[in-house]
Amino acid sequence: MSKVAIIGGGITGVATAYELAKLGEEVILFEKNYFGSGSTFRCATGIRAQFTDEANIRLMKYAVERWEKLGEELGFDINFRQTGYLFLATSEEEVEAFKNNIRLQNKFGVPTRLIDMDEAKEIVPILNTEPFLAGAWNPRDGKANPFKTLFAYLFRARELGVEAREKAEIIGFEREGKEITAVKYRSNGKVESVKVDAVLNAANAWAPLINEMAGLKRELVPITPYKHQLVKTEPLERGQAEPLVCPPSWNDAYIIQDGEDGGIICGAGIEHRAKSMDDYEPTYDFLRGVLRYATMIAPPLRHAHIVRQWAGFYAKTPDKNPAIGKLLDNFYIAAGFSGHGFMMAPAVAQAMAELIAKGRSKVPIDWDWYDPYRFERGELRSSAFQIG
Amino acid sequence: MSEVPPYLQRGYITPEELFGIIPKPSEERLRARPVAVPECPQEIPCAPCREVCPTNAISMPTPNDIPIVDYEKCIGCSLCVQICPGLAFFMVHYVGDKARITMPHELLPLPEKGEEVVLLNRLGEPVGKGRVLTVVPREKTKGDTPIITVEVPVELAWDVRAVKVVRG
Amino acid sequence: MSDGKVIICRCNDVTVEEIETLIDEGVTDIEEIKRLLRIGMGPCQGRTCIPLVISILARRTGKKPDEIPLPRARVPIRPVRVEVLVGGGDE
Amino acid sequence: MRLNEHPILRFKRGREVTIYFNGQPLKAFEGEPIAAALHAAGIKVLNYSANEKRPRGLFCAIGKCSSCLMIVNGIPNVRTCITLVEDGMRIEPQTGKAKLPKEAKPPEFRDAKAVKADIVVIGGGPAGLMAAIHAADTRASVVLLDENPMLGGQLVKQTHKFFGKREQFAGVRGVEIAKILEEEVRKRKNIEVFLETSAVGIFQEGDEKLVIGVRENRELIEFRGRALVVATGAMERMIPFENNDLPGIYGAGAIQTLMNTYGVKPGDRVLIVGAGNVGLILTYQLVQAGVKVEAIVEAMPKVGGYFVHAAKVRRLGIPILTRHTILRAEGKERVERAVVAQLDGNWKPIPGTEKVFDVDVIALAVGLRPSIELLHQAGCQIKFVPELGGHVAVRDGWMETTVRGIFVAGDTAGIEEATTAMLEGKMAGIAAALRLGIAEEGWVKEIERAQRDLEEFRSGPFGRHVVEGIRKILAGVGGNV
Repeated sequence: MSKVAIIGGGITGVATAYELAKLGEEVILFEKNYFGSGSTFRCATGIRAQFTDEANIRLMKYAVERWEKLGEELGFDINFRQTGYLFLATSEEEVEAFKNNIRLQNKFGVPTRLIDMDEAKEIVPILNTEPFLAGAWNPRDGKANPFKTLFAYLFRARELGVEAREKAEIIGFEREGKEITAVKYRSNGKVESVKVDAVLNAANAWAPLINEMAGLKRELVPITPYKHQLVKTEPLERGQAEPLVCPPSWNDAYIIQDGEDGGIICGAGIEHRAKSMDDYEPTYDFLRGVLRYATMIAPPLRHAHIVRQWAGFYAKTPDKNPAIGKLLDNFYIAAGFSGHGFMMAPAVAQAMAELIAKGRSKVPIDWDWYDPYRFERGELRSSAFQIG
Repeated sequence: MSEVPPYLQRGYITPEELFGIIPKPSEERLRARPVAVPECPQEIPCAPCREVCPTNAISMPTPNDIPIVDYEKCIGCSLCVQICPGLAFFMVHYVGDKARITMPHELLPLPEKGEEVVLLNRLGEPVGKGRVLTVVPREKTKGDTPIITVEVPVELAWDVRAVKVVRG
Repeated sequence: MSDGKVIICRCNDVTVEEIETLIDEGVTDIEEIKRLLRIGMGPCQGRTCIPLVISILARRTGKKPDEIPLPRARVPIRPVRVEVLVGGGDE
Repeated sequence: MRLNEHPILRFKRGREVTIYFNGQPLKAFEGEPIAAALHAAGIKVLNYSANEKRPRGLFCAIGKCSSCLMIVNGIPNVRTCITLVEDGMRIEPQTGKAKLPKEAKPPEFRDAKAVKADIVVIGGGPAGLMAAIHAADTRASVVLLDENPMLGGQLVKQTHKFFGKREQFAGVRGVEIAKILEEEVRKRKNIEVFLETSAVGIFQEGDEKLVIGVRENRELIEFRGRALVVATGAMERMIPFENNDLPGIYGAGAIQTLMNTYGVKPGDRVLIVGAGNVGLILTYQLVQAGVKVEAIVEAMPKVGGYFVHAAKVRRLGIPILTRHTILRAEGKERVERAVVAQLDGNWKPIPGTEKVFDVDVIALAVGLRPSIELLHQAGCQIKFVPELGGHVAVRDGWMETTVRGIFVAGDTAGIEEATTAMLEGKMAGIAAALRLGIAEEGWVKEIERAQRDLEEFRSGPFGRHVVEGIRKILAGVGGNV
């Protein structure tokens, strides 16, 4: 048994802590603020296998299979619902592109299909069918409650012996050659140190700062925080816009009904480079811009009330694919999820835990694709299909 | 905090408590002409009575001090009764075996001159009946508060502080 | 409904017992309590319930109320109809 | 039940219109909110809650809680306490979460109306009005916005006369002070007033502050100013007790709104919880409106408000039960009874001391807390100071918050009195104009005068805790301490 330190109490860190503990490892988890406070609790809740490249499709297909059984496994209602993702095409060219994506997704067992607008309207009763020609529909995509999911992992991890610490901030490492030997952190104003056998950097947007503390260059894994915002309506009766509905050609705008209280969440690709690591200030242009799109997607939304607007980071890499793998002999990274950390977590956590504990994984993950050294080598992947 | 005075526990003050805090007008003074008696034992930031008094009979070094009336200077004009925001000023005048109590009355109906009304003590208990001698309606007062003067048995002079109009 | 419930959050019908149970289970960060019970996330935006949650939390954990940070107030600070924000109020 | 006679107030009602509740026609008057019209017709259950379908009625009456949501003309989640009646309106109670209509036309995207001024004052209560008046007197251009259909804030509901000194309107009724200040505002050509206008967010745009306003719930307005005065008042506290969400349980301010603004009786028999000034004044106002108050319960061992307010209600026969608390409300769809009990030295109810009051209204007057949401959202540093009513914005001696150019005044800065709110408003208005370089240096003297007046007002036992609270808030703040 070895001792693994995980840095970052978001979904990736907490889920990996659980997976490592399941494999019998000793785990200490550090979160500088409160659990989920970075990006997890700010996310739009969606989970999809509708990607446009093989690596992400296969990883997410596996993730969805884990999601389907996750609540049962963790013994906690995480409110995972397979309410689908519905992408909408506004031109013939887009319909063709959808068809190509669907073929690729089908090839790897993802049951996406092209649907007409009558069927789309049945699925989303408040949909405006007029501007759209067809939809790409995968009923196995879905959503889950990020708060409950994180806590489900956390509670089980603690039962399995994980020491999960909030308000504990990493301030440095002790390193010998290509190995990290100890982690230094500050908690309750006191600086402490713990000897470790391995370290996982799961700090997502903050990961470059952690890499730097480990003696690596900040730019080695270039992750840039982009401020993405959401607005949400008051709680509404379920069943009005359950799937994530997105016409990608409308600036990646989307709506999705919160699986918990039924409020409709609205997002769009109106993004701002974060001015600092605590730049969560919502912007007025987004508030108006996103609702302009949202009411074109679902005009009855005009009668709902907005109760909140918030921002979170897309921790973006240059190719919008995460960096997952080994950086030093015992220093690992799973970060830079570019908006997909929540949906990927069950698969990535398992893969990462198995890599750390056993050196290999059963998860169908393409390690080369996500190689954290690819940026340094200049081998960017095709951009992961990203919305919002 | 120091001990809570009983009047703050109950919400009303007894004459004994009141005259432990302010002096009581002499019998002679009470018979001479109406005299203003404030039932304002607590230091609150309030000063209109002092500001309105035409004879400077009310001493109150700062608005947070309690009003002390110089009964000799008081001419019984009732302006303090009319202006007091706390409705805490009353005038008392002994006339024979009766006492005339002047008090604010901000409720409907306003009694009429000569009307017999139920007399209420500081707990709102009926303690007898009395006749209304004068009524100054809201429009005619200097303080936007209607005031009335009722005649009560002299032994109730320090009990009656409100009236109830009962009609039909 | 006269069933003896003590309601802290009217928007989501959260009772004092539910909050105390969660605190006793070890969830003591107001941000976490808020998200797990959805307190303060309804149409009143936490105006009524958050001060109550802070006092329950303080009592239950021995923290001082000033050690419990107030969850961030968000735009819009009162619910606004979508069509108003878009700009076309008249249908 | 509508009030027609009142010893102090005269109710001016608008044109009579007809509204439909569940298809049944009801009489209403233009200018009154839906919930007030329904109350006048005896309808108190306005919806059934989102999850548990518990009956709910009016609670805050100022659009801040979620207790009065109804379906109006087919549109769900309408706050009926602030939405005015219109002839022919169809109103239905909402049960659980609402469904949007299936079809609608997409709204047109339009630019918002833009309004610019040197200083934007948010809130037209005593603090905001004084801020606007004084800022205008320094020659600043001022925009004043308020959510309500009339200026004056809580003053318009106050039938009692104010304390303090004559030059601070002592001896004048709240309703009258509101009229005087409104007249002063209307006289000044450099003050532009926007009523029924909510400020819903503040964004920094370069040197300017953008205040997002919503007028009459239907029009977006962008207010831009170089300085802001936030005087958004306070909100009522709630307390936990069994069935504390039953219709018929109101915040004290809600009853004042119903009764004194719209001339609608809240019910017939009332229990008041809290013997602070708000509870005592409300009790007296209920009696003035001809409503029977059964008792006032107060958990503390003494009356918290001014003794003279207590004496006023005691001599009308209303008991004040100190060291008592409410245990529960009872009733099927609305309050039918209230059960209270005596408290021991550790604030625990003493078994066997329960008393039952047959009441249809329970009024909660258990304190106020500053409405700081806008300031918090705008990024002002917030601190918990119990002496000031809870969370307040950190500010300096000239009422400027930690965000340069955002000033605060009145209850928003700390729960106190209308008199102090007016003085703070005056300071904030002048200080904002000084900050912008509009006011001349001579105006500093006026700020200093207001500071002296405040000091004098707060020098008694009632002001002591406020002074202590302000000391805490000023600690560590630079600038004009």
